[in-house]
Amino acid sequence: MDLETKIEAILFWKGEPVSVDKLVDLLKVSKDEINSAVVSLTEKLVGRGIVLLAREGELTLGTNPELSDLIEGMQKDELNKDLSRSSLETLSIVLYKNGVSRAEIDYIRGVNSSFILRALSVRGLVEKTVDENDNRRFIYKPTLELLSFMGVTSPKDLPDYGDINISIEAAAKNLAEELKNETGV
Amino acid sequence: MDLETKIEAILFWKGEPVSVDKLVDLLKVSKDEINSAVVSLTEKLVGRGIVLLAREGELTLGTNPELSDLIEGMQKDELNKDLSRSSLETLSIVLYKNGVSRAEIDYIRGVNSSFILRALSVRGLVEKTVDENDNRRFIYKPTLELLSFMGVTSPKDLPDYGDINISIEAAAKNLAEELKNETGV
Amino acid sequence: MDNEILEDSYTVKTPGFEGPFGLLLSLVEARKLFINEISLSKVTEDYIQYMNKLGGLTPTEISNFIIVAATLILIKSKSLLPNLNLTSEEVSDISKLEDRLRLYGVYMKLSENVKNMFGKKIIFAPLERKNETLVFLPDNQITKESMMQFARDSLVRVPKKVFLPEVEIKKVMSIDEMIDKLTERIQSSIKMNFREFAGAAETREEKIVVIVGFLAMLELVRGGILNAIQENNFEDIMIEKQVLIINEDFV
Repeated sequence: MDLETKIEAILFWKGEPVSVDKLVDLLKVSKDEINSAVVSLTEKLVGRGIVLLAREGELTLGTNPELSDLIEGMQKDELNKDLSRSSLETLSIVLYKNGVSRAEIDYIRGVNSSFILRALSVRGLVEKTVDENDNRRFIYKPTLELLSFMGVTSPKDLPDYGDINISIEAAAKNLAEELKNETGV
Repeated sequence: MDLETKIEAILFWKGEPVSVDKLVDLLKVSKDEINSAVVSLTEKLVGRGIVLLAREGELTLGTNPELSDLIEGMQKDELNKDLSRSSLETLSIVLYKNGVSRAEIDYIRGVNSSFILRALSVRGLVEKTVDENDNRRFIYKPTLELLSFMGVTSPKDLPDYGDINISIEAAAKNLAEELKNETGV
Repeated sequence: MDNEILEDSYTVKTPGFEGPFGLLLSLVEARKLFINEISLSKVTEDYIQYMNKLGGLTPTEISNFIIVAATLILIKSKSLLPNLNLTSEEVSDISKLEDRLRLYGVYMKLSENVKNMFGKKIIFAPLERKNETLVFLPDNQITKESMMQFARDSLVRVPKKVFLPEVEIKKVMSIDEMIDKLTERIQSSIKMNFREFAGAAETREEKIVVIVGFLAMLELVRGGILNAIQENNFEDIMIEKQVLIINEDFV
């Protein structure tokens, strides 16, 4: 059995997000091997009823977003699809930056975001993790739940995802300075 | 989307056997159409991590039987694993609140706890029951086995139960109100 | 050109903005302008008027609006009195505001995508599987004492209600001082440059009217600042809508 088949079986059996580390551990292969198997599994699933949702370090299976209406019709639980203005602003930043500190979110929004981030975290839409590059700070990332509500299997599939980075670079430079000055406060 | 894709999505989502009659009803097609879609779906799944199982007019998806060792090993692994800090914290709230909804736990912890509660219930540490006061929601309680493992007959026998219980009740109530208006419209 | 103050304000229909940038951006966009010093100087009055009308804000929220207002005031002052000397810090504040507003604008455009897509085509996770195996698998970490400790710890991390942080008060108070100094600078600049105002007496008077109007506007901002500070000088006055403090070490 090839790796992608095994990954598919494991994800199906679990029915909830599984970390890449866990797969490395279970399948005794390298991270790179997992990642390339993920690419081919994603391709194999095109046009199928199941899609593979992936973000950095975590995978899960879900139903094809094109069948949203069909499944929603069968679903008993009510879904909360409402987003307040501040939720929308904050989620957009978290999604398009795909990993962002609270200071950056505050800088972009011009208001304090700690309250809304907690609310979104309770709702399971964003997740706070330790920054891999600097373990003294935290970054907020989109959860697989958020991606599934957006109907995309990865943040990179969001419309305009590739285009934004250039326009943001200039401002990001200022931001870095600003944040440096404020850390003393 | 073709019929087999829809069937695959439904079976995946339900995670339990679905009768052909039910699919006829849901998808508004004839039994023959379902049956021929099932044949082609079965073929498509050859060599995949997931297989289609058909028995006595019922259909379900399962993991490829060739991978049963892998899945069993994983299951065992999981059950013998030490509980994480988050799991223990969640468990303590279930114990000290003695009958708590998932939302209440989420408010107190500031993160979504659904996967953790699922894992605790698979290990027989908590049980999910319908709330007697509101039958649309579930509440989580410690299992009797857990209580006797801890050497108490009721959560009320836990150290400082009265004190902590009141604080948790109050926190859950306050936070629920605070967050109610934030993420929605 | 300079009598923008006398013009009717552009109305922003609904409060479709969350913070100061949202307000500012909607004012600029309502006039179909690009973000630059000229457009920002044109919307300064509208911004300040809106700001003073906004009700139900916490002092922290008010201070966010005031901080942006301070930079707008600089931009406006410069446009009224081109020979007003700005410090290098003030110049950098202005360019930073422009950059931040553009950045905010970028994300607001992107937020349209999020708004259009959220909840429309959902990828559903499978339903919770029925418990296949009924087992009881405890863990030796579970004891009466540890559970008590975990429960207590989780309560410690519950967010607390807080007052406006002192930093914020200081920031706002420094803006109050800035307005003081700016008023002085503008007044002396008028005296010094009175004769230099070009053109007929009529135009000259017009200019003075504009500047006097602007000084009155500064007083309005000061009023808002006083409100924000007063509410925080007394510790027993709680922030109306309690703000949660999130301890970054946990959550």
